[in-house]
Amino acid sequence: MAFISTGYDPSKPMEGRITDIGPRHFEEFYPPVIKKNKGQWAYHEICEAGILMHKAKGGDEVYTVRCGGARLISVTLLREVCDIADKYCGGYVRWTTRNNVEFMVDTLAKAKELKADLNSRKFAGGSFKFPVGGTGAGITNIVHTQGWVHCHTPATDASGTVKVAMDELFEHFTKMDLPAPVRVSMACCLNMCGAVHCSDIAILGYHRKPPIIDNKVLDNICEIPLAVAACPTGAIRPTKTEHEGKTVNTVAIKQDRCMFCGNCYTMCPALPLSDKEGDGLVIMAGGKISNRISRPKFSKVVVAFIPNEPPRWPTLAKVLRQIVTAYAAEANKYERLGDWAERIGWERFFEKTGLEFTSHLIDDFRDPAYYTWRQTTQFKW
Amino acid sequence: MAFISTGYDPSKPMEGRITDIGPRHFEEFYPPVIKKNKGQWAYHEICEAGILMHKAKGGDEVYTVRCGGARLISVTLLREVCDIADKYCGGYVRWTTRNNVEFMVDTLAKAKELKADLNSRKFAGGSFKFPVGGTGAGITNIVHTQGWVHCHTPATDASGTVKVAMDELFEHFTKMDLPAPVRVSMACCLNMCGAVHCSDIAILGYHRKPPIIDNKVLDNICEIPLAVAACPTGAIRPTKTEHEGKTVNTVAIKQDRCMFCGNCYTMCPALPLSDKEGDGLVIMAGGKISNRISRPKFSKVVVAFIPNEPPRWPTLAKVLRQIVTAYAAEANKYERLGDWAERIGWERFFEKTGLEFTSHLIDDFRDPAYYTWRQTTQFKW
Amino acid sequence: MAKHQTPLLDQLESGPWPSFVSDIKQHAEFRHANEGKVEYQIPVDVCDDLLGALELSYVDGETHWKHGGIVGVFGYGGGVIGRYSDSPEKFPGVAHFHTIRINQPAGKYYTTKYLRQLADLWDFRGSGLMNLHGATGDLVCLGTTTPQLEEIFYTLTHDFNTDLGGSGGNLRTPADCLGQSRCEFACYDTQDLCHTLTNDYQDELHRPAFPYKFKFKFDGCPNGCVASIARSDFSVIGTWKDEIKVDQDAVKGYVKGDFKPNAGAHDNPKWGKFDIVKEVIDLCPTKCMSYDGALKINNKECTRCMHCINTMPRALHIGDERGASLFVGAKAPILDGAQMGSLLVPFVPVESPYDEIKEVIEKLWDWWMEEGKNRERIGELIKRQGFPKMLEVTGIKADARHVLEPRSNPYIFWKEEDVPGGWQRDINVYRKKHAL
Amino acid sequence: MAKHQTPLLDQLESGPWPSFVSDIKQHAEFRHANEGKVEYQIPVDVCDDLLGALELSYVDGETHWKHGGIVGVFGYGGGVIGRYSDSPEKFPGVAHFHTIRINQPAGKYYTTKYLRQLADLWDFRGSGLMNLHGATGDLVCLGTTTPQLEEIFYTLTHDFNTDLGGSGGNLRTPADCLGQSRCEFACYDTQDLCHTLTNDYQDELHRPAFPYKFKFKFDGCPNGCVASIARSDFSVIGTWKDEIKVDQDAVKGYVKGDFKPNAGAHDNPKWGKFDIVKEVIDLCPTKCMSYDGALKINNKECTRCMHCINTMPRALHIGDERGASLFVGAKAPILDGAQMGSLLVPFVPVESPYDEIKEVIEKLWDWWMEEGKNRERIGELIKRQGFPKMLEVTGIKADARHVLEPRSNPYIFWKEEDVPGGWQRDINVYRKKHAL
Ligand code: SRM
Ligand code: SRM
Ligand code: SRM
Ligand code: SRM
Ligand code: SF4
Ligand code: SF4
Ligand code: SF4
Ligand code: SF4
Ligand code: SF4
Ligand code: SF4
Ligand code: SF4
Ligand code: SF4
Repeated sequence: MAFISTGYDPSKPMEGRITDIGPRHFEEFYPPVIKKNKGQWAYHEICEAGILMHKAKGGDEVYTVRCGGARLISVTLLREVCDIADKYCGGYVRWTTRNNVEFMVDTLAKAKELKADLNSRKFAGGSFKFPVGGTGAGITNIVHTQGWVHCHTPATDASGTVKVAMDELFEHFTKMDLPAPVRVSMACCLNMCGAVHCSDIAILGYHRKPPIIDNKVLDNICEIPLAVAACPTGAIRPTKTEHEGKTVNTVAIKQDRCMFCGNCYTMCPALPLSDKEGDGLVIMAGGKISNRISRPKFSKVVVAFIPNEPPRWPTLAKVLRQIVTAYAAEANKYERLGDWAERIGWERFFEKTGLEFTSHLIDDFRDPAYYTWRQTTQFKW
Repeated sequence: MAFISTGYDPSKPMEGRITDIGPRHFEEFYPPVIKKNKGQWAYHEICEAGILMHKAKGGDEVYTVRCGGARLISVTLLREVCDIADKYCGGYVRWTTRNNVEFMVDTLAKAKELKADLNSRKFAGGSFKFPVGGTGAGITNIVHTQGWVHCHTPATDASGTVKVAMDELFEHFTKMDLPAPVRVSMACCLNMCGAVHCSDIAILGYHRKPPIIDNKVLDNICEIPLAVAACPTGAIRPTKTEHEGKTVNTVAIKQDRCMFCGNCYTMCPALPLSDKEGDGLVIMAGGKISNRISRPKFSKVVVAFIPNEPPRWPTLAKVLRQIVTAYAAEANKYERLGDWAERIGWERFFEKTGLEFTSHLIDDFRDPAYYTWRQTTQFKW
Repeated sequence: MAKHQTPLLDQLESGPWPSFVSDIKQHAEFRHANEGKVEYQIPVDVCDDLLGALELSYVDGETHWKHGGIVGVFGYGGGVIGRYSDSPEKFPGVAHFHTIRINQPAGKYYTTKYLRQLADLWDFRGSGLMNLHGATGDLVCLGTTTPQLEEIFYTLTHDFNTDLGGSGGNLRTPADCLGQSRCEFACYDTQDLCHTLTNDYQDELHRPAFPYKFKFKFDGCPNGCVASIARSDFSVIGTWKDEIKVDQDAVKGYVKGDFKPNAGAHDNPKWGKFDIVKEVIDLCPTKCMSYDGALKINNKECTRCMHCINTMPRALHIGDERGASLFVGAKAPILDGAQMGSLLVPFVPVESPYDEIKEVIEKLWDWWMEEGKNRERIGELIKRQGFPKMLEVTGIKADARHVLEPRSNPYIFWKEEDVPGGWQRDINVYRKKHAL
Repeated sequence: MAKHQTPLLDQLESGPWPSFVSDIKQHAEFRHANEGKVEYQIPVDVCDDLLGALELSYVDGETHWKHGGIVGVFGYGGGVIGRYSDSPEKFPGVAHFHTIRINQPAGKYYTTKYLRQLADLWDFRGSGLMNLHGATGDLVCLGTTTPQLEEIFYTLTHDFNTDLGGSGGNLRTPADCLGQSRCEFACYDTQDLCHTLTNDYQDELHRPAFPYKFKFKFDGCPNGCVASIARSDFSVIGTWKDEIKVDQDAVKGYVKGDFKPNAGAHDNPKWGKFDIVKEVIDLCPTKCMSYDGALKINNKECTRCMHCINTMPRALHIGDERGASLFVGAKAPILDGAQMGSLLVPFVPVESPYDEIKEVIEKLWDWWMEEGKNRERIGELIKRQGFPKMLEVTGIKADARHVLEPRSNPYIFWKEEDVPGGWQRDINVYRKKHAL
């Protein structure tokens, strides 16, 4: 494994350096039909699950075949995508904002052929490589994060929980049988890189043990004032302690004021939180982003804790099923999950989904908590 | 003016003392028809503005004639109420929770006669003594507070502003011509003894100058830690200053953090706020208490400031008129003022009422402020 | 001739609404005339001086009352608000001008006999000016001097069988809507509950033992005629659990126009003929009603908002399984923002001696007295320590009815005992798996 | 034979959804086979060791990655996330496992040529594992070692004409919905705006000068396909000012059943035949539509929620006077609670060179750089200093559209210059009128 240089010389980093050029210009990558008709689209139609048709004012049509996949993808699989795009799409392909792959062709027949081809490709382990779907009133790919694959703060794995969730909900990926789209998101810690705070259903990794204080190293590797300032609840204060006979600077944590956000750990590696028994999942529901009919809204916590049960997180799968089944049966056409819950009342949501309401679901964080309690006689028995 | 004693002897305060007996028992005061039919009422009807009929399951009827009045009442007027009640009502009378007087009789004819009698009585100055009305979808009496008549913290007068407001809105007291009840409340300072925080329309006295610090006396009459703790914005800190050559304990106020709540003055008489030019009125609107159709809700600030213009506060009268006129013209039947504003959107409320929207109306107090901003593309041009 | 010129106040005599200025002037004259030869115990010109002081405030745009002093009757910590003029030389009649809060009877019914007694007393020992009623509910007597306080108290208790109301860090004078006494919507006896609790908690009402004020208010139904959900730390609002009772004939009567909708509360011709679909079915917030000649209500989905009952009181009646919901924490905006009461107990039967309700009250008080800071209302304590804490101290199980919506932040304060393995962990064990 | 046994991960190979485990395994084999004779610059068994490390996390229930180290390319403050294993002796292939964020092209369209180039580079100098795409929008390359960073950067900039994305206290990689490129709802050219601002602000993107991260996202219409209102400090969402364009013939087509409602997004037979009243008119949030053979829209009352247009895309079209609304402050829950973007500019035309939009951005940045605390997002600054402050610094006039509702507390922070006579008062003057 000899080091092969591009010619970059660390002693003269500025020599021939190119910087601040930004991304490639998008037009280089537009398929011809897109370039030609940009801004001139008249309407669209979902021909069948996973196949969209867009009609241009001038009459052109483009058929998009959308397929799902893990967002964590090898270049082997990426090359296979390229092979398919070369074969069917003149060498063009795109990704959606939810990590699906879109292949564009010019007739419905080609689209159907492509769909069949995509659906026929499987991994050695038996799963689909490129399942077609993810359009319309169904469940599309899960926006997610790194988890145990690449991050230092997760309370669970991302790729694994997403795989489990999509296996469980797969029928709704390939069909459009729900009242409205159900957007599922996943984030492996409270930093919420998956932005699960506005999703129909959100899977969130959560710690439940306060940080361990690594007094041995804290003084050396931690800017104590930053760690103190990082705590949203003011649970941390600077202090001194004895460590191996020496007085060292460290921090003290008022454990019962900690809500396990991990923000102190972000600032200070000497305050790890993760713990096999403490960590697990929070399930949130009822958020949305679109402004269609109702305003965007935040997801709400509907299950306070599910333990980590790798590799197949059966409780997670069960809970997702409960929520989606009740929603599918009861909501009105066009009604997003959160709008449904608000229409019937959250007391009914828990009844219909069979989820248990516990005191953990009652907000007790700062002033806005008040607004989530019930200041009316209006409720259902 | 010789002191006449009841026999109470200050040197033996416990002698013959009677305490903790509470109020008189309500049954002593029930008119016979009320006592007889309590819990057995079948339905009611508003025969005409100011006259209610309640029908008992057994067939009895009671007609209630309701009349308004200043809440600040002399015993001369009280005796006149008694005379009327003796004449028409067998010596019984009641007050409503909004300070109206209710006379109960047993036939509609008597009720009408009584109504005519009440409406005929006038003060020397020309105003009605006992105007009949205040029922149904109109404007009833204004719940209010002490103002300059009896309190040390007001930013305006209560009785005067209420008189002005009721004069302006009088037609809606004697008629039931609005879409729904409009409840107007008044409080002369932020302590809001009038509980104006949930009213269709609220008139609120408000200061706009930070307290003056009376260094001469502060140290003697003020418990400094209490004054410091009283400030919701943390604007006050203890300090020392020179006063007439002596170092005295006092407080310092960060004036740009003060929002003039007067809570420090409540704790410390050496921190007065009132000021002729600084003080005036805030107008709030859209609150309600009943659970009918919509939930109870808080009033919102719709006019940030109206100067004190005693004795007749013409700007106040004008603003009230603007709000009520727009509401009367535009709201649906049964629709409370706040429900109307929410249905059409607050941007429309300002357009329809002709009130100006200013940055003062945008919440900037603590975390919940965020929830009042607009996190949606949904708005009207 | 009036003692003080009041050109500004005089302008408040015109206009239709009863003029407090005219009333005070008439009473000032009455005092001077003194036809009943009353031996006034406070200055005869108290009303004149009040008008004078008020006129001065109208000129200055500022109050002329000093910060309240601590005055009261022996053994009580409330019921009297001390008040002094800041310009006593100009207005000696109101140099002292204290208020006495008299506990009103529940429901605010009176006999003229009682009122005349009060009037006589207040003429004799006070200004003759009152508020009927104070915003909390009391009979408020405005303006007397310190030496009169014990005398008035003596007369009230000995001759009128009546006690003072509350002020200070006490239970405040409870108040109620008229309820079953004259209202078909009342789900329980508000007067009896109000009176009983007032008497059971006399000690709390008169002797400050609380961090701050505490108010009870009792509404017979969700219409909220005493505004309890906005104005009382502990609010009891009538409700029912079973079905709304429907008289289909009377429904038809409304549809035909025999009866005026909403009992005739709307007399504006622009509303036209009653339309049951537009005015009732479509406005039902839960959309649980339908009409096809007969009215149907899916009571399971009804949230008992009262709209349909209010609109057709002859046809629709509250259910039979009656009781109340309990709300906690309403208050005005000082210090931490206004609150409405938050639902703590969705349903409680309301039956004398009201032990179930008292148990909740007393648990709340224990908690608040233990944990509440000086001048912290219970609503603020709930905010500070969290709603789940209130459930814990009252022993009430969390219920989805407690919230409008579940929390949208996942910041859950787990407790150590909830988490397997506890919180005390050894960094060396951790580091064995996870090198730094 | 696999280097590490992964019995737990193996269970993630079954089930229909594409298995990342199968994919990594297939790529691990591909690397070992190395048919292309690539001179791998990082360990050949990087994928095996990743699976091994991940399996260990599945066993331990804890991550095995250390807190990130500061690595990067010269002169840039972002674009690379350092990552090290906490068990490097067990998994030397992933001892270093840094991430490179490559700025994706706007709209995320690619040629296979470009992707193959990338694949080759990442095989050669990295693990061959990627995220398409990162949650912010980048092309994320997972897993390489420190010495490779400059080499990769060199190839990207010299051979691929491509730059890194953002990380750290920078502008982060902007992202957009596909917009006009393939969507009839787009109100402006999201790709052009995204690309232009990305390039105009290269310095902000690469060199940390901000208190914390700052994200741009561009949605072509209120449907929000790139979730900008939830996930970007500065969110641009397309809208229009004039009327929705109605093709009445096409409306009739929908009513007759010629066209599938919502472009066929619902294929559940339980929904039955399209009912324009139930599915469109009644669901319009402002109730500004009616249908009586022809469709009428009271556009003045429409809030452009997109529902009717989404439901009948052949018949209804966005207006012609197009532009965007600007929202500020969206962020995830750390530190102070999640926020969505709050409306700052109701309407701005969106035309190259986008000076009006840039002016707003730059004023916001100036304010935030001046006043923002370390790690304070702009949304938190707005909360801390108040929305009116943001209006002040951007010179935007308050508008009722800025709020859902006016404030319900009257706690207005008046400024001294607003109040006649100012704030400096003399206690002696005051005391002359008001004795203590
Ligand atoms: C391809 C993509 C944009 C892109 O730049 O990549 C896209 C494309 C379209 N969206 Fe979207 N949306 C895309 C992400 C989103 C998101 C973002 C997200 O989920 O993170 C949202 C907001 C979701 C939310 O509210 O939580 C989104 C909310 C919508 C809506 C509103 C749906 C609703 O009922 O609230 C529409 C309108 C509709 O479906 O009729 C819409 C409509 C559309 C249309 C019909 C627009 C058009 O005319 O072409 C496109 C096909 C819809 C379909 O797949 O059924 N798109 N769309 C994204 C595909 C994601 C995927 O792979 O599944
Ligand atoms: C007498 C009084 C109770 C008392 O114990 O003194 C009372 C009496 C009645 N109220 Fe009330 N309400 C009384 C204060 C209130 C209050 C409290 C307040 O305003 O401070 C409210 C809450 C107001 C709010 O929501 O802000 C109140 C909200 C209602 C409602 C709900 C109205 C709504 O549209 O939201 C009804 C139902 C109705 O009007 O049909 C109602 C209905 C009634 C009925 C019809 C009950 C009955 O069957 O007798 C009574 C006659 C109503 C009328 O005057 O039109 N009462 N009512 C109070 C009269 C005050 C006054 O002098 O004007
Ligand atoms: C007399 C009365 C106003 C009236 O004109 O009716 C009144 C008068 C005063 N109130 Fe009040 N409050 C009165 C009902 C209320 C109400 C309404 C209610 O009880 O339904 C409220 C709002 C509800 C609540 O309790 O929050 C109310 C909220 C306040 C507050 C704010 C408390 C808070 O936590 O936000 C204060 C300030 C304080 O306690 O320091 C206050 C303080 C005061 C003081 C004692 C002034 C002070 O700062 O010391 C006032 C004495 C005025 C005087 O000289 O007569 N008063 N006060 C009311 C009592 C009459 C009665 O007993 O019937
Ligand atoms: C890679 C990525 C997740 C992913 O798997 O896609 C990611 C990964 C990390 N994020 Fe993130 N964030 C990523 C998108 C997001 C998003 C979503 C978005 O941008 O749309 C969010 C929510 C939106 C927002 O910005 O608020 C997000 C909110 C955070 C936060 C919380 C920030 C906050 O103000 O609340 C942190 C914590 C921090 O900054 O200290 C964070 C921190 C991190 C760090 C750097 C961990 C840390 O504490 O230092 C993660 C490095 C993981 C790793 O080793 O690879 N990441 N992060 C995403 C970036 C990929 C890309 O460039 O395309
Ligand atoms: S959500 Fe947390 S654990 Fe997951 S990638 Fe983001 S920072 Fe890391
Ligand atoms: S995890 Fe969060 S709440 Fe707990 S101590 Fe650290 S910063 Fe504070
Ligand atoms: S509202 Fe303020 S000024 Fe008015 S009576 Fe109450 S405490 Fe006094
Ligand atoms: S008036 Fe209120 S905000 Fe101002 S200093 Fe006093 S307590 Fe603080
Ligand atoms: S609250 Fe209900 S029960 Fe009490 S008076 Fe009002 S309508 Fe009647
Ligand atoms: S009480 Fe309200 S919710 Fe119940 S049926 Fe009547 S209108 Fe509907
Ligand atoms: S946000 Fe609007 S313009 Fe952009 S892709 Fe989605 S529907 Fe089209
Ligand atoms: S865009 Fe929305 S608000 Fe406007 S007419 Fe259509 S459905 Fe109604």
